[in-house]
Amino acid sequence: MSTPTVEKHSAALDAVEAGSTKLINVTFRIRRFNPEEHPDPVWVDYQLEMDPKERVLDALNKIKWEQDGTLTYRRSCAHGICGSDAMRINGRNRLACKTLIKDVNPEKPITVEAIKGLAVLKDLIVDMDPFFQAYKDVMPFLITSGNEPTRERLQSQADRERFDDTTKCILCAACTSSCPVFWNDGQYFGPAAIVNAHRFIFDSRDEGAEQRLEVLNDREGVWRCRTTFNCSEACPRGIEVTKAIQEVKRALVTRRF
Amino acid sequence: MSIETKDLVVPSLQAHTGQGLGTGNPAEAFVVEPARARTKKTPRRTRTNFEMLAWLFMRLSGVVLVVLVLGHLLINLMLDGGVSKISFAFVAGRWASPFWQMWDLLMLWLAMLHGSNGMRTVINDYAEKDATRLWLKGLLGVATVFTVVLGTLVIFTFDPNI
Amino acid sequence: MQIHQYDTVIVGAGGAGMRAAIESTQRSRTAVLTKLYPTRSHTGAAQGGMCAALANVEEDNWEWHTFDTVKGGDYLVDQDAAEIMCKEAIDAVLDLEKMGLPFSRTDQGRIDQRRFGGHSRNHGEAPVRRSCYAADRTGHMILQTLFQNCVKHGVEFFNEFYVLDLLINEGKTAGVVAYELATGEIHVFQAKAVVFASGGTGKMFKVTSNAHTLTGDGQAVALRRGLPLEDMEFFQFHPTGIWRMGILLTEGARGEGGILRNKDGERFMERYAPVMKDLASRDVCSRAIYSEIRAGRGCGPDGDHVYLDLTHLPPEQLDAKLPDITEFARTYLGIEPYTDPIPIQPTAHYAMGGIPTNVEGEVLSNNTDVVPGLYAAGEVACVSVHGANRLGTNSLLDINVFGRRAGIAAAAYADNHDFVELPENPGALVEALVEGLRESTGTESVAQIRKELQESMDTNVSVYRTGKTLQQAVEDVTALKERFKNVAIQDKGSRYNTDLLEAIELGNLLDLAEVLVVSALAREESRGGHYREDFPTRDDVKFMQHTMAYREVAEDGSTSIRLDYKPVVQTRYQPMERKY
Amino acid sequence: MPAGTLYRGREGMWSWVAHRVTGVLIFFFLFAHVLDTALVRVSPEAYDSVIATYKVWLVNLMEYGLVAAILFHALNGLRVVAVDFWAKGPKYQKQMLWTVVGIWVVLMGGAFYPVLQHTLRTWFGG
Ligand SMILES: Cc1cc2nc3c(=O)[nH]c(=O)nc-3n(C[C@H](O)[C@H](O)[C@H](O)COP(=O)(O)OP(=O)(O)OC[C@H]3O[C@@H](n4cnc5c(N)ncnc54)[C@H](O)[C@@H]3O)c2cc1C
Ligand code: HEM
Ligand code: SF4
Ligand code: F3S
Ligand code: FES
Repeated sequence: MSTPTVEKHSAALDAVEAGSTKLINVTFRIRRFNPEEHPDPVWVDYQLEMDPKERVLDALNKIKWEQDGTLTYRRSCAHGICGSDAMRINGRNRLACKTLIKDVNPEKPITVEAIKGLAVLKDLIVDMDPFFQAYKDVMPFLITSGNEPTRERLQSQADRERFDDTTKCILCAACTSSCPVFWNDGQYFGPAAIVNAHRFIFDSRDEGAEQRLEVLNDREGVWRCRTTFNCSEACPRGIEVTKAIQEVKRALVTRRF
Repeated sequence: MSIETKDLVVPSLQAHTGQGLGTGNPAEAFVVEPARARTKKTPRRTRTNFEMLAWLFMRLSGVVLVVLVLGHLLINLMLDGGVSKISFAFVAGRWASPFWQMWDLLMLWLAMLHGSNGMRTVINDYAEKDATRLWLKGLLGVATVFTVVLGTLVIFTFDPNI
Repeated sequence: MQIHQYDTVIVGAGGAGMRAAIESTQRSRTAVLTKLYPTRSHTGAAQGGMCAALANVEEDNWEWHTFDTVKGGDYLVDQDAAEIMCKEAIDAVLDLEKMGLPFSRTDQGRIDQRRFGGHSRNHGEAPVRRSCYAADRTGHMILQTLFQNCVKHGVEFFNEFYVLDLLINEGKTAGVVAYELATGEIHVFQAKAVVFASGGTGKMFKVTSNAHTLTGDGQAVALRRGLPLEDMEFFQFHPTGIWRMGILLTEGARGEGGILRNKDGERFMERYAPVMKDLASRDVCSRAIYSEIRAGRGCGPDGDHVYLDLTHLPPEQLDAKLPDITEFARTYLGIEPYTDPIPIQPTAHYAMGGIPTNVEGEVLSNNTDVVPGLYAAGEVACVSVHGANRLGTNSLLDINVFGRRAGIAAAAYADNHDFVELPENPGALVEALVEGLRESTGTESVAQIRKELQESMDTNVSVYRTGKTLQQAVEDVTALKERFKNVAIQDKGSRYNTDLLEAIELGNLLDLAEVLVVSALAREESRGGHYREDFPTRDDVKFMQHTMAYREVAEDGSTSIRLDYKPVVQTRYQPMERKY
Repeated sequence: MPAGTLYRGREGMWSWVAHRVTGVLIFFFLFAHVLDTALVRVSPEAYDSVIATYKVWLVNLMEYGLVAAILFHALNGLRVVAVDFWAKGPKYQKQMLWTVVGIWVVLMGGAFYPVLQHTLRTWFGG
């Protein structure tokens, strides 16, 4: 077993290990907003030296720590699993911690602004309450009836696979705040809420699908979606959001799930 | 929206002193707020399938319209010299046949309903105030009924010998 | 300043906090204060799994699990607590399943289980499949499922509230003081019972798997209020963090068959742990990796890392079982784990120590007495089920078992007791802290001090320690603490002032780093996660006991750390030499 | 307030924008078209005189635009239906969009002469 197998080094691995430390000059153009100071948002440019393989979040940290401590944003895990730092980078929703500088064209100023459709409270921080309200409104928890079994409920691998994609959601709101319908109508449930409804509607153990579908049959429910696919493009977890929405729509039409 | 973006780009290290505007706590007064945010009271269940039926209708009518509209365009605008041939006589000739009468009638109804339901969506999206939305939809409704009724009357009461 | 009243207040909405909240909300009026939106908690980063002797795929029982836990913890584990945890593990997993957690399944539709480091059959004979998992997103699923159930039970959350002080009046818990991030307002929460569940302290290290927000606030608050911290010198370094970044690659990767290799391609773990090989416990693997690096067998131009090799595993298996970590390698390193080995190095991961509690989650104020109404659970606490080294998967277990217990116990306590009067001027300490920083005209920068702290900790207090490096660390931390007094912040506003909070968090890290290094310096032996090159063997005669560190304030206001020791509870298992 | 940057949506978003714009355009045209056709109830002369404006080159050109709009709306509408009802639809939405654009270009090329023949003839004889 202990025969060497790691001779085959790819160029990619070599490049990583060589640890190129060639720094480049980048400009970050950040849309700042602090109502304690000024009633309007302003764009502020920051110049810094970065390794292009670093994350946009690293750049924001560098700005905050070395240039301007007042820059404000949310972050926690720094590797794309907590969902804190969805923001609009070069015009598209992404997680700052999952976006490498080299992938967003550092030749030109990189624009960073808050996600759209939720009230901006300060700099890149938005009010998440309406977002979580929509989530809560789809009853995102297992609904069952009858006595609990003593052991686990059985579920075949195929049944488990049915809703695997939508269990990955980290509630980052990148999808909902990329949706053109949501920008104009914040009462629309939005893709994230539908994704989380999908996660339960198609769970073989759940018995609340009817109720949830009824909720989404609402005027601001799933019929509001215009299949613009921005949500699917934006999802940092690679969830096929639009597909999930279509499945919910079809389940509503056919009442089969 | 009127201010030039460029003018407000300020060099880093300058603007933000954190001192505030000196008006107590102005924070509440200014937020970049979207219209119509969801609140705890938002879900007003409609409990009807109206939206679903409208959605289905859009798709069904769309598919049927492909045949009707494209057929219509083909005949009226492309075949036989295109638009130059169209005249009262041409219309009279067409509507002499119940087939073309039905064709145009169906097309009228489907297209109008499809179109006005589509417009309803557009209004729902862009009209932010409840009152505006109500007015626009009212207007849309009147226009739709008027058009459909007028069109239907025209097709049925058409008199080639006027 | 606002004053609120709740029967039970829970600090933290990670796995432990929310598990407690689900229980206590059903029994008492509960508020959960959390500095992050609940789903942002770092429990969501956990990948590998949660062990329980379900015996769904092969023979197993909770007694073997207990043995592995005790042995994994290098016999510093309180065995009564470990027994409870391993016994209740089975129900803990089943409870989660009933709450809706989407576990990966076996062919028969049962919860699937896989191998994990240090978990063995029949007292160390061979690796056993004990870890229940949901691909490599177990923590994510636990966090989501618990949050979903909190929504179901209508748990009251106060999001983005930083708890900065604990109120104790006449020896009894009176409440907590919190800072509201959105407004800068200070809130006093009067409570009959308080549960601390505020997570770990990994950010005192540079290369760490921990989130930016894991700054040990709970531990620091307790310490400042005169409570002891137990076993803080034991910090776990996970063998497989992405090189230089520290992002974790789960042990489940090795559970699925992944192999550690040095620059010659050798599976070096065979030399260090002939039976368990790559699945030896974490401290053993981390030391082995550094031994290889020191012996010049590290990979890369600087020879400062080794490889986690998954290339022999079928791509379908990687996609099904390890989708997230393979994506991390692609995103952050730009390499393809199907064909390339992944450069890794040990990464600071988990604090075994914390606020001492008994098995009901009650916080101890010394070796024997509890603080009435005060509870702790999760990584912030030290029960101690992890001893000197936590086994993989046992933390997700810990937060569920002891989170639940603490929630029930706290609600029961609240039911039987009255509010304790608030001390006079309850917000004073926090106000002074906040105002002091806001008004400071100092010259030191938070980021600079934090960077130096992290660098010193990485060089001096890592996997290998000696008296000399620890002494150096003590000096560094003391100097940094002194400089911290002169720190200034740029943001003076009250709305979302994260600049201010980062400074407060750094203060917490400094306090805890001091406890850690002082405790480590005094422990002149090697045990589990604490390895002293100058004392390379375990010394059961002198050190088979828990460290209890107290912060003492001298009359002139200066502080120091006083160490005491607490005996280990041993029931069934006598200490043996630890071999894997 | 300085505007935020435009959201850089991709194919899906822009095709929806186009679908919406064309839909609204067609709706207004249809409205007008029913009104003008209603003139057949008034008198043949009134009708013919209005129809004559359709034969002005500029209007004829706009007709070509209308055909373009309807064709795009119709084809993309079919794509939307496919996205909705075909399980693999969302996955192939981009390919379907490019197919729609392809067919549209071909058809518009094909319709160039037939639709504009009136204008072309008045301009170039024939
Ligand atoms: C990358 C990674 C992978 C892991 N994988 C595994 C694994 O596979 N198996 C396993 O068993 N264990 C694993 N662990 C360990 C385990 O996940 C953690 O120890 C455990 O999740 C800690 O849970 P917790 O509830 O105590 O804290 P956390 O989940 O960290 O939550 C802390 C909570 O406290 C709140 N908080 C903190 N400070 C304050 C304050 N001052 N005021 C108010 N609220 C505050 C935060 O907002 C947060 O809600 C892993 C850890 C990491 C880092
Ligand atoms: C020719 C065949 C047609 C097809 C296949 C078709 C198809 C569709 C479909 C599927 C939709 C729904 C889009 C969605 O829900 O996102 C739609 C929307 C719409 N259609 Fe049509 N349609 C056709 C003709 C027409 C006509 C003739 C009109 C004008 C009267 C029209 C006006 C509209 C409008 C205004 C919308 C709403 C657009 C929006 O909400 O973005 N369509 N069409
Ligand atoms: S579906 Fe994707 S984009 Fe939307 S909230 Fe969930 S993880 Fe974020
Ligand atoms: S972006 Fe919006 S319109 Fe539908 S496909 Fe996604 S929810
Ligand atoms: S910081 Fe957690 S997702 Fe980016």
